[in-house]
Amino acid sequence: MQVSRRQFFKICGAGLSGSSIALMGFSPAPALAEVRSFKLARATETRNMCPYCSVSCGVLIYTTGDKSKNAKADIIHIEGDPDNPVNRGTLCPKGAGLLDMVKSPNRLKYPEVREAGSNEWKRISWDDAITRITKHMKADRDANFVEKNAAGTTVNRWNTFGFLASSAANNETGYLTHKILRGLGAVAFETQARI
Amino acid sequence: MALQSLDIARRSATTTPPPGVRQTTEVAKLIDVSACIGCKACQVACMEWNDIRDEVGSCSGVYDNPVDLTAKSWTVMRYAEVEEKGKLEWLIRKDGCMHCADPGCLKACPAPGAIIQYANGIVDFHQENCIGCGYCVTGCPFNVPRISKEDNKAYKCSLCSDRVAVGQAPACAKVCPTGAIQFGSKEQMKDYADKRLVDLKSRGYDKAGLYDPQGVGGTHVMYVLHHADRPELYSGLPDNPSISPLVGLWKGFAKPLATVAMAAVALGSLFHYVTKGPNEVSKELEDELEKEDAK
Amino acid sequence: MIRNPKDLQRYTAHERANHWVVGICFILLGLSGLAFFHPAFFPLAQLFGGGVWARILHPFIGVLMTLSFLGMFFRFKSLNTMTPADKEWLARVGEMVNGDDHNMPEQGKYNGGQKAMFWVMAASVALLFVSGILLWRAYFNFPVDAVRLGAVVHAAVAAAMIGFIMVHVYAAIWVKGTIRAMWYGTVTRAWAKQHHRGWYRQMTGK
Amino acid sequence: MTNHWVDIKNADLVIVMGGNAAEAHPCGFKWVIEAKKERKAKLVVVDPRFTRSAAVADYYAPIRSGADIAFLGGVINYLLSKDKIHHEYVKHYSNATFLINPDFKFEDGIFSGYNAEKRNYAKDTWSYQLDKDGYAKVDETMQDPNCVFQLMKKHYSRYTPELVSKVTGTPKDAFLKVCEMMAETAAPNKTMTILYALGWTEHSKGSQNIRTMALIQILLGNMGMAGGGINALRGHANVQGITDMCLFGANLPGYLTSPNEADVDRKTYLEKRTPKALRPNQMNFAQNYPKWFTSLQKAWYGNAATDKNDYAFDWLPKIDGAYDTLAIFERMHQGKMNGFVCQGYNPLASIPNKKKVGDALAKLKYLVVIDPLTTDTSEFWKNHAEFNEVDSSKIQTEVFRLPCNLFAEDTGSFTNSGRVIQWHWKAADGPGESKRDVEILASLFLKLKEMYAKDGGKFPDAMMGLTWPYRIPGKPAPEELLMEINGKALTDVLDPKDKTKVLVKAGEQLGTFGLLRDDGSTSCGNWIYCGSWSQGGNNTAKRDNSDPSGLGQTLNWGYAWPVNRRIIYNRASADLAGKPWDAKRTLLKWAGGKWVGNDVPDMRPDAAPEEGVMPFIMNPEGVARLFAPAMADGPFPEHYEPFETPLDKNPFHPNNPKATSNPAARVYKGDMEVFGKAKDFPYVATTYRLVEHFHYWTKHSKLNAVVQPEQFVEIGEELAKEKGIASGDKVKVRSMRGFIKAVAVVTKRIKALDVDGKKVHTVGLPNHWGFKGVAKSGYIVNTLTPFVGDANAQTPEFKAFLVNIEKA
Repeated sequence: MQVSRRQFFKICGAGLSGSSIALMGFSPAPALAEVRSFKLARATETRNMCPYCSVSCGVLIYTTGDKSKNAKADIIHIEGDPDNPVNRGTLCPKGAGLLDMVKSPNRLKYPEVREAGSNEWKRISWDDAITRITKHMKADRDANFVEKNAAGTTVNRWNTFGFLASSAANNETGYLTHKILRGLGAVAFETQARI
Repeated sequence: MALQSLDIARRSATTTPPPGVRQTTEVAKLIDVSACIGCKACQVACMEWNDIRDEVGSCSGVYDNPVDLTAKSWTVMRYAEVEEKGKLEWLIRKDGCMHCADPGCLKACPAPGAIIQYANGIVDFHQENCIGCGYCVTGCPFNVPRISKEDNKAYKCSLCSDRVAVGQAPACAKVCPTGAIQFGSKEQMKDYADKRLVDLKSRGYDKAGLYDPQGVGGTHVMYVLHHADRPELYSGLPDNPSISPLVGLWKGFAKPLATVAMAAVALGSLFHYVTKGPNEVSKELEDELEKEDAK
Repeated sequence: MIRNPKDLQRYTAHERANHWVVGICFILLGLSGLAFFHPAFFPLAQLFGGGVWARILHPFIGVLMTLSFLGMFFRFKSLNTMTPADKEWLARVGEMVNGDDHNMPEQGKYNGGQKAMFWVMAASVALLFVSGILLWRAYFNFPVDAVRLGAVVHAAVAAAMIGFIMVHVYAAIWVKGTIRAMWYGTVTRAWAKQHHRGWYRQMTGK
Repeated sequence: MTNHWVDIKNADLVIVMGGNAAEAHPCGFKWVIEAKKERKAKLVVVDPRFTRSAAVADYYAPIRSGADIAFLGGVINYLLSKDKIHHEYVKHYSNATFLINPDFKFEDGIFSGYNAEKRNYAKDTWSYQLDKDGYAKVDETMQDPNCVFQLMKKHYSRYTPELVSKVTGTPKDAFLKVCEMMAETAAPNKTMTILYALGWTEHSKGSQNIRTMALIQILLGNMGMAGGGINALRGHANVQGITDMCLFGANLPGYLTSPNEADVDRKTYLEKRTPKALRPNQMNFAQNYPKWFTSLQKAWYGNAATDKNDYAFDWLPKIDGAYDTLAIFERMHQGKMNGFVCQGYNPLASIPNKKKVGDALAKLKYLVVIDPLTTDTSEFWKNHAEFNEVDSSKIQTEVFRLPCNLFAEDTGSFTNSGRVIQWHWKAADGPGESKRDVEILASLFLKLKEMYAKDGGKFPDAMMGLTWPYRIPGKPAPEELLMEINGKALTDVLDPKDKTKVLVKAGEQLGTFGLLRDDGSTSCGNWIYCGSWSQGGNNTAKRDNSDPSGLGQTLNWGYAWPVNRRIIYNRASADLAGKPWDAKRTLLKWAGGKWVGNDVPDMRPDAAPEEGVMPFIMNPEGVARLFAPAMADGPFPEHYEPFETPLDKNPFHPNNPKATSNPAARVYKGDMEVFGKAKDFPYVATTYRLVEHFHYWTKHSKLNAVVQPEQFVEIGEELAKEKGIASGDKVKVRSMRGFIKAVAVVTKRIKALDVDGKKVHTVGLPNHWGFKGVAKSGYIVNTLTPFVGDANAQTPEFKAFLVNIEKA
């Protein structure tokens, strides 16, 4: 007898139900099943951009709460923005893993200082941090600022202080950084553009 | 979502048919191996969406990581360096549940409702009903389900049934940067595959083809392969998979027959007793011994 | 309870205890195993606290049964050596089943059927144990084909064994005066003389 | 990118070389796949490794790392000798016809004007012959031996397929196959796009690698075309924007250049930077330099910058030398720096020669790290066993670590590699006490200002005069900043042709940089961003992704600089008469007295074709430069060996040791000494990133750590066999500067190459790991890399250096 796989299953099924009827007694549980509930159902969606590579994929960031005052927005999921013409909702493994970067256990939460020769970090307040850093900067600038060069040309340059600027920062941050650095007379600054 | 509970095609260890009048669209995921760059975005998106994080493992001398499917890695990329006639090909295959039309896992599962096949074709594990016996593993022709060491429940790709239920694509399909993973109705996916095969054949892959193995009634995860004649090149994709005959035997005829047989023995005994009567010690013997005692 | 002091001791207390450990294990294994055997039996899992508990307990009970069965095996192994008389008995078992045991050959402590049952049980327990280990995923991880084979063997042997045990139990019920041997260890002399004349003679010297 | 991400789908041929787009930019790479699927485009990958890009390529050719110019020079020779060029394009749109100073020479690997001691060139002979009006002379027939075309032909005639194969290790047939495929795009209606990245820039001749391909694209007529162009796939999400903001000591926002000591006043400064047209009728767009610069000074110094004080010209610091990253760390290493800030930057891991960088940081008085994460740099002073063996007690640097917010916690704009500026919105607050970058910078600046106001100090004028119009001074809003960058009219801006017409009213946002003035009536923080926030509002936040042309231009999505133009040089997509080379991919055409089409014209909108205004409007000659005097190391690219070469000579110039490696590349004292030699370090090493990682950043993300957890190095099967290394073994890789240990991945994907008669093996070194993160700790790969950069851009030579390898 030629029995196809499908027929075979049917026969088996018939056998199964037949035997069950024969046994009765125990009624099978009702056929219910439900999928995991859609976790974004009422989450807040914010349009943002992946900070990794220069494809600058659009992302949708989902946060808990509806932005009401007492509901603290917590990022629960990040996926691609389907409207963005470049990534059209897709992401790469880096972008797809953004949630774990945002929520990394290695996120810094407060200012810290490591004193000269020390082997550990010490938590400090923002005020302390800013005051201590600017004291260093002012002392250095006042001591090393060059107003005129040997030829007598005004150069107004401070080159004992350097700055490496982030390429993951906003344009606005970059612009303000540049504006401040030039205002201070800094010249030894760079960004990741070359590296 | 509540209605989804009724759109079920099959339910493990359940002998009565589920409500089956509604017909929903059969969905499918198509993995176009020829467009896959092996970036693992699908792996990451899968873990992210499903709230699972596998262990930070180690490098074993290959790109594959995690090296195998686990209860927390429902999909992994498998990389095969194949060199033939001096031409190197790096065949990268996304491995995971194939969502068979005739799911071996569901067939093998003894726990009612632990494995559900939805009317749209998704085969989903319901861990709350899972008893952790691991029979699904024996039932699967693709070696996909994994039992968690933490809770002894079986896990595998759900085809993001939660996303599909609300009309979204699975996380891996949505994320795939090169479009190597497509998602839609099974019909659409077959049409899309046809188009891809024309392109691949024009590029010299005469044996390009669609992997939708009929041995398991077709699958709801299909592959476009450049070498469809040799699926084993893709890190051992089975050539003509079917549910193991052992599982077929065990879960097919045998069990109902055995059940009937056991019932027959019980009934046979009963009828033997009522027809033949008890086998009692003969009165003569008893009397005889009593007599002896009396002496 | 008061018994006839002339009754014959068929089983010692240890032997009875051993038997019932095996017996209870078997019942628990049967109930929990049937739960996984066919959907119709799945509600039996409730007797064990649900499917998960049934899955967890079943193999441990299995190990316990195997160990206690080993005890029985070594206790009774030598008594179950097949003799030509046993074979003759087995050949004529039809008469016995028909309720006509008068012409059956004389039997020692165990008749051919019981001996056959003993060896079938021993083989079944061995097979169940080995195949059960293959299936015990919580602690073992065997190649999937071995597990598949294990599952078939386990289910098939278990079903057969349940059948044999039913026969075993029925035989005990059907042959009146038998069960007490396993309750309090003694049988009447008449019972012994009728069913196990060889043993009766050996015990009584008659 | 001259083009943009989605435009890649319009290509007929995609070349991935000097990069690995599939791994570094997967979501952009989708448009390569789209081109393959929808246009039947072919993908060719040329790389030392069979990468994940190669996995989906139609053709792969191996190449020795550091031999790209040899390969591409060979392609130029092929195109010229087989006459596979786009003749009309080359003749009209490039300087092929221009006559060059007869004294220009190229001898034995060195161009005329070389100073061996200073390692640089005097470029006076690298010049056009000018006529009496100051215009460049041309020979339309291109027969003059001094015309660029003939010089170029001669220069590249040496790049025969045999020599190319000998230098690159690429089998000759593979090389010719690639030539053939590229040559097909010389047809006017065929385009090739090139996707490159750090695989070309990170060489001591990085800029010339790219230029060589630019020459090919000009010869094939692919610049300005949809599906063509030269496409740098850049690094971070906003590396383009930050580059545009020019956070370089040598530049001001919008690629203006910093004044140097020779610029004694504004006039001198501007004269040197405002070119005169080199051909009649050309737009010579850079003639507007004074408008851009003056508007910047007005944005920064406001009312304090007036014509009375030279628009505060002297307030700008004047540079006295190089201030690129390598130069900065060299200065630091010499003890010439006291303070340093790392904002979202991890130099200990990302700058060559980790030992030198660590030693340099230890010489600082104070280091400030502004970062959302715990970087390796912030703990350079801490002992992390084998991965960072230092003695904390001997390091006297005071280190501050300030927590800043990430993308998700800030609002603002990013500029993608395709120059499209896009706005993004804050989703949640950052953790703990973290703050937005601008708040941190503002608080440092305002505190300094307060200290100077109170206690006085050196030259407070520029600091005090800096405009600070932000409503909450300590928290400048991104909206305020982008408006300032865009610029506005300070007084009414009048139409120069009709002074009675007001183009923009005082106080209004400017719509385009065409409105900028050099008389102080406009302010603009970055001229190329002018138009991003016009009077109509924030154009970077536009979200209409409609694409009526089907070319993927999406002109109403975000805002591209310049002036929302998506493909630059798009005038070159049409012939002289203004008819598109390929009507199916029309970007621009001349119709009804103006340029119309699917992009913002890169041309004066009413410039009739008869006027002869050529497409390369930023060049004073109006055409593309096949001969480029601006380059530091030669007007034509020439192959030089990496500073650490597996060969003992440059096969192109075997008798001139000066021409072994780039003669114009800067090498610091002490660094030349730590270059390794092939006899001790026989294998070519190249560093790269894996698709699962983003530099040193993703090692803090568990999801990424899971999918590629542990440090490894890749070697070919042949080398593995020679060294007795099996896949999974631990190996030690040494260079002249240090060693790392990692797991070996033995692969078929890296082949030994036959180079100049010897077998050259490549060792692949993925970089990512370090001693901070949730991924497995590993060695910083830049322990191994040499401290030398490209002659033009000073990008370090990370891609080709020498190592040895052994079982650990």
